[in-house]
Amino acid sequence: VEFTVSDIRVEGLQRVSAASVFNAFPVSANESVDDRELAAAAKELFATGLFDDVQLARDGDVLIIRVVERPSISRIEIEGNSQVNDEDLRKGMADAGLAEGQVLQRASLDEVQRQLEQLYHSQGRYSASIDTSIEPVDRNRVQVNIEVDEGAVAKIRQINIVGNQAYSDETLRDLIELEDRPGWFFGWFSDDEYSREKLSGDLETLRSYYLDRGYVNFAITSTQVAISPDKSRIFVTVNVDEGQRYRIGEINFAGDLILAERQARSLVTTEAGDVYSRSALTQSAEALRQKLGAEGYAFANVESVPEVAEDGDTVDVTFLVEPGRRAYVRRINFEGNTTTQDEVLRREMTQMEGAPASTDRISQSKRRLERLGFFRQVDVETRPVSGESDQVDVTYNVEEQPSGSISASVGFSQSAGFIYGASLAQKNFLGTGNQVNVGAQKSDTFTSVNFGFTDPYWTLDGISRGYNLFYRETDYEDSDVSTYSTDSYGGSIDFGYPINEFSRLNFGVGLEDLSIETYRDTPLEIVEYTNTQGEDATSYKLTASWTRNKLNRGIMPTDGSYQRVSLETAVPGSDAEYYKVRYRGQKLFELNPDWSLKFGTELGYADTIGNDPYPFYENFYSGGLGSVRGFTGNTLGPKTTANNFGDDDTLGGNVLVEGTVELIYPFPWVEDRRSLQTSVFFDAGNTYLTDCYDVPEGETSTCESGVDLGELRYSVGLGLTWLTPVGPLTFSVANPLNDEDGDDTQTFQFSLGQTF
Amino acid sequence: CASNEAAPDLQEQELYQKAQTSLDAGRYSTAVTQLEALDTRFPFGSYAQQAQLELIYAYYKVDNWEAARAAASRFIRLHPDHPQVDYAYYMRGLAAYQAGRFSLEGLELIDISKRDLGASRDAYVDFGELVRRYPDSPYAADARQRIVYLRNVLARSELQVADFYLRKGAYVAAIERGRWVIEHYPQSTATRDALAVMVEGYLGMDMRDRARDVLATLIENDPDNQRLEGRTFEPVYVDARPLRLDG
Amino acid sequence: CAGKVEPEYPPSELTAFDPQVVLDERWDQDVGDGLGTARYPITPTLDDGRLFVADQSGLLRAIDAENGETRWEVALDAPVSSGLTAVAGRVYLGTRNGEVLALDQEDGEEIWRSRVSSEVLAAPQANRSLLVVQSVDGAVTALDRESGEERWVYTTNQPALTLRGTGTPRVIEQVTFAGFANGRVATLDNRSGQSLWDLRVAVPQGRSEVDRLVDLDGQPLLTRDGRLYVTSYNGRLLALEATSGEILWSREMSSYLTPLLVGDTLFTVDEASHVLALDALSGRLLWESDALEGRWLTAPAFVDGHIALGDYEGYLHLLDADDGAIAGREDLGGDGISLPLLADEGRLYIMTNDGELSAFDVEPVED
Amino acid sequence: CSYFSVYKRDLPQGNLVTQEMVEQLRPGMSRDQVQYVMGNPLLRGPFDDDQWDYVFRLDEAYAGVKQRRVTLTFANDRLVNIEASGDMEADMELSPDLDPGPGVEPAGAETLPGVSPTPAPGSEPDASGEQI
Repeated sequence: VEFTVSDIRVEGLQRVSAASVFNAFPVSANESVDDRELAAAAKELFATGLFDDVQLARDGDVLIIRVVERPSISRIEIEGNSQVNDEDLRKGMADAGLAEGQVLQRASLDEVQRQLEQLYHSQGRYSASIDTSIEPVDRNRVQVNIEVDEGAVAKIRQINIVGNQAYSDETLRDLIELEDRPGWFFGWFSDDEYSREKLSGDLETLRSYYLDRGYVNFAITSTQVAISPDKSRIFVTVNVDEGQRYRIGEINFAGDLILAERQARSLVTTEAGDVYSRSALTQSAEALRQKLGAEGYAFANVESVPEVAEDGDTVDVTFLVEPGRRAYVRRINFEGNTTTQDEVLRREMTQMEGAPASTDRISQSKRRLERLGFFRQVDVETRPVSGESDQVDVTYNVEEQPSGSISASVGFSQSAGFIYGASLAQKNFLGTGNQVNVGAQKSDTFTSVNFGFTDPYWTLDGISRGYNLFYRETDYEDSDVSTYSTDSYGGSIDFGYPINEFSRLNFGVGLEDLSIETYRDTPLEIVEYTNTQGEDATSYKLTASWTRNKLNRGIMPTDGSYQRVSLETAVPGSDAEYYKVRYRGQKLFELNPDWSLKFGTELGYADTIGNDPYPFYENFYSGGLGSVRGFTGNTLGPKTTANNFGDDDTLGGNVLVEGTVELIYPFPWVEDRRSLQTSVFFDAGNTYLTDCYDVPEGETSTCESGVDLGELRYSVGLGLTWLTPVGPLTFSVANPLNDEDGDDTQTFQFSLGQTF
Repeated sequence: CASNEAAPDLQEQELYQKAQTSLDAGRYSTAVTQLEALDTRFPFGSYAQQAQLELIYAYYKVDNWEAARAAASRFIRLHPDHPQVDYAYYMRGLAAYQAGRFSLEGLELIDISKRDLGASRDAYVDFGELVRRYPDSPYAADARQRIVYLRNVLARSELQVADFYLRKGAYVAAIERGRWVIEHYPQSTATRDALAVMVEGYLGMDMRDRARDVLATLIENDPDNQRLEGRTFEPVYVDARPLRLDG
Repeated sequence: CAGKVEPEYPPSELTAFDPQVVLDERWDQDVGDGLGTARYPITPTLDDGRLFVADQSGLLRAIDAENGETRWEVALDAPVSSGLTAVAGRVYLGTRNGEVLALDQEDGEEIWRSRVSSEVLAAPQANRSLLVVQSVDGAVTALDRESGEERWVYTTNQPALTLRGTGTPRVIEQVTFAGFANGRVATLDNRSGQSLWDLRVAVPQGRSEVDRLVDLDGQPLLTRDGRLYVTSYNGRLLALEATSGEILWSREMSSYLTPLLVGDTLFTVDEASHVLALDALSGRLLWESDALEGRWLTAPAFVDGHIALGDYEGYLHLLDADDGAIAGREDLGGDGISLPLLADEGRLYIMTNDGELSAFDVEPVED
Repeated sequence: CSYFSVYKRDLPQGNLVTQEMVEQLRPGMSRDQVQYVMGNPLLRGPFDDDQWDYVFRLDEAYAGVKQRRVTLTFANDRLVNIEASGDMEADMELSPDLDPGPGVEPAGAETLPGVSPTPAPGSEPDASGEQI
């Protein structure tokens, strides 16, 4: 029957607003409707899920919508759950539409109950029971109570493997995780609690154990899991059929191999006659797939297909190679480089855009980014381009870390009064990838300024250019600080370029002007030197070095090796002509992701050209951070002969011998291994003079010349390097082992901005 | 004043009033808590939709860009044809825009087009959607201006990469970067430089026929581009003869 | 640290009673290390005056039932896991690795040893020519009794989770009645192993795997006049017409133990350890005792007018067969009793979980 | 390459197409058929999509540049013209270099030449000044 609706009245509303009813109810005032439309309208209103019941009635021409609101949940109370914590439970329930503020749907409540029981049973808690209750609160709002009785996990009392002849029950049971006896320590460390995942994991372990030892046809015919009537004990029976043990027959390749067969065969780790091993075959397939990836077939797929020969006990294996389409890289994107410029990253790429993709070059580029030392973390992701089946986009996601230090310092020492200093050392200055070192120190007795700049990519091929200027003036006239002083200024420029995958050559030329000032207590060697060689020395320096860097990371490497041989000479025409050879090597072995062993050494030899004495101010020094920790910086080695007024002082030597062994271990409780590295170290080192300096007539020199390894100083201690936001902080606590009187030791040493 | 933890039994209307006063007084973090409480406890109340809009604004004012964008996306999903949904689109774009800016950007000290532009790209897409769906929304005008700024930043970053690849000698890469600008940012002024890059890329590969086609378009669109002397194009990085378009 | 499992039916306390019977222990001895942590159902067996017992490590011993002296003892190198069956001069048993052994009753010499598809828990059942063995993977294998050669195998598919233990087949000359973990009972033609008829006894209901357990773990009872009684877990006790499988009567009741027929009274123990006596013809309940609820009783045995049951704490209980009243009790300890008791004219043989075998005479109290 | 020359790498660009691929092309083929044989062109015609350039360029580290070009023209989605130029026969194998290559000179590992730490004798205040 048809009637025009003059007005609509809604009854039974408590919390839901009339507005939301009206805009969900398709019929509006003064519309003429018939019963069918009304029924449809009611159904639509019900579909909002807000109401338990919707009734339509007529009062004359007024349409009355009588609704019973579904209660909405005011609070959800959960008790008794310990295995599954509250958030996971609430999140699971919210997904099922059961959350505070939501409308209560009975169906979802039962669904949640079923899922919870399912969850507990899968953890072997078969006696778990969950009951829910609904408690009205006020104005059609309810509180949902969920009591959980988790019950205990059923203990496994039997794991029985039936049908194993080749390997005894004991060997097989040692392989699997689940045990059927309570653990040795009050059952605490036992693994006799049943869980379905662990069982399927164990079955897989059994299967691969057999498949890796020749049993191609090994099969687990059936597995029975039985529970005791009181639901506290579980009995597992695994029925196996070992089948025969097989050896590898022929190995051949099918499909489009791309690689030369000889090359492909060299990648297969097993050959005819070996016992069949599934893992060897999967490794070989993976090796082939990676080789194809390197050749540009990023979508290659390689499968090993064993065929059991009818007779005998051999299995012929065919590697089915589907190279797929040759893949191309369309675009390379970088994410996360908020300060480092795009080009600084892009120039490290060995994989080109618009070129054949090579999985090796893509991962190689990732390693090159890591070696810059600018990033804490580098991840790479290759995504196919939609619409172009053989093109991929490669995205490198980097997490930047401060790669340098900015520090300002105020120090005080009796001799030099207040020392104001500021230094900036940045390996990635303003994200340009250029290295900048700027430093200045001012105090009563000395002022020093230095500026260094290196652009590692002066040319795109990686030729670097760097220059350096320094000025240093000391004035110890009235202080009793030191027995002589040196002023110097100069500069240098150097170029470096890669000569192969790992090594670089550097050549540089520099000028340095040095003047020495002696006082009444200057040591005799220095007095004699200045008398004979004069107080000023201008030297034109040539430097050359060969570096081979295979470290796995720029900062705090844990694996790889680093070697550097450098030669510095003051060419004829300089006041003091000499040459200085220096070797520095490091070798690190990564024992496991957290532990590494580091061996390091530094050797130096210097001598004069011609017969003038070797300039003492170019001597090697030893001791301190980066050398022999536990001894004060630059104090190891031959001493000067004291003038009758002053005391002796370190002169250094023209031979340097240093070595260190360091065990890097994971600092406990610290998750982020990339910004904190701790180690235990053993350092050794000293400097020697091949022949002593002359002393003025009538004086006797106290120096002993000659390299005597017995004089090496040793120390043991703990080192820590921490990447602070301001820069790398290196800290060490060392205990000198064989310091003699006259050695200047220092147990605590730290420095900011320099990693050694 | 109102404790941070909104009292649970406040009526919906009263809670909404309290949120308004916090907003007006600029106490945005208190407003956020109150609006959040309103949203969970009265999901279907008459103030619900208005509260959700104001919640977006409050998140924005406390510089919580992710929360603002999430709240905006949720509003768009729940009330797609709400009269004020264009505000949600606009705020989603604005939050991404702010997330992409750098303090030093104004000083030109750091050229952000050389760095990661993820957030700016999101803003560009969101503003684009707003302008497309609601061309005459009150926020469309401001959005259009920001789109122009973002478009140039994104285009410039593409050209910087193209420039690198020209110097490196990876000419296919350089040409495709240029094409990307033309395809994705057709209205930006950078398209002209993109054409120049493509010309030089083709010259690098000695594909002078293609170079000539692109040069023709460049001359037609931007005759006094600084890379042109009359009708001749002078390659900068590539050692190839200059390309003259006669006739 | 993990809590104990709260049982569905908390065990009831033992109440005082006035004893009607006296239990007089005749002899007892220890049999190796008993049933092991997995509590294998290694039920002893009796054949013309001799008891054959074994432990889970493979020790087999023959004992004179009268005086408890050991006749002989042999160490089988096989982990025994099933009940023993002694018939026609031989002892048959099943092991954990799915082997079945036939041994000579005189000296325990191994006669033959053959293999079935999985672990055997139910005692092998014999007729004149076959030895029928049921294994945990739901298979029933018939071996030639003389040679151990396999005659036929009947397989069923099993639910993912089953109740510990399997049904024990009831074997007569022509057919074998076997109950399975999937809630069905089947009658197999002994010539071919083909199923003549099979019938669903229990219907899985409920949400979780545990609620849906429907194992038939007892042994079907066959009367001379062709009636078959079958119990099931979470299901029904059924009385069937043995030849056709037609249902005579049924009773909703969950039990995983073998019922006991004495005359026309059927005794059974349900999962809650209530003892029920029913009229075997009509299924009418005669009496029900819940005095031992929750004490995990063993299958019932009949001795001298009384029903004898063991429980999880190692108590032996005797109920009056007519009204179920508690008539006797004895504490044997021994880490509990799970094996059904052996009754033989007034004497009871009981083996506890840790392998203590004892023999009791049951005499009524002279008043 | 001599011991002292700068280390360079091959620089491949474009689609590695071969003479065999070109021989499989037949006029009249659809775009999909062409793509199945040749792969997707990295370098489409500048403005009209009816011209596809399959260019492969190998700028070898220590040798010259090899380049080949195959231009395919389509008319209403059918292949009508195939034009190959450059050295189609040359073997253009990609050199699989696996090592990550020389790292950038890590600063700090070596003090820059010229600023050797000339020790002012006497008690040199070590670098542990407080941090402002």
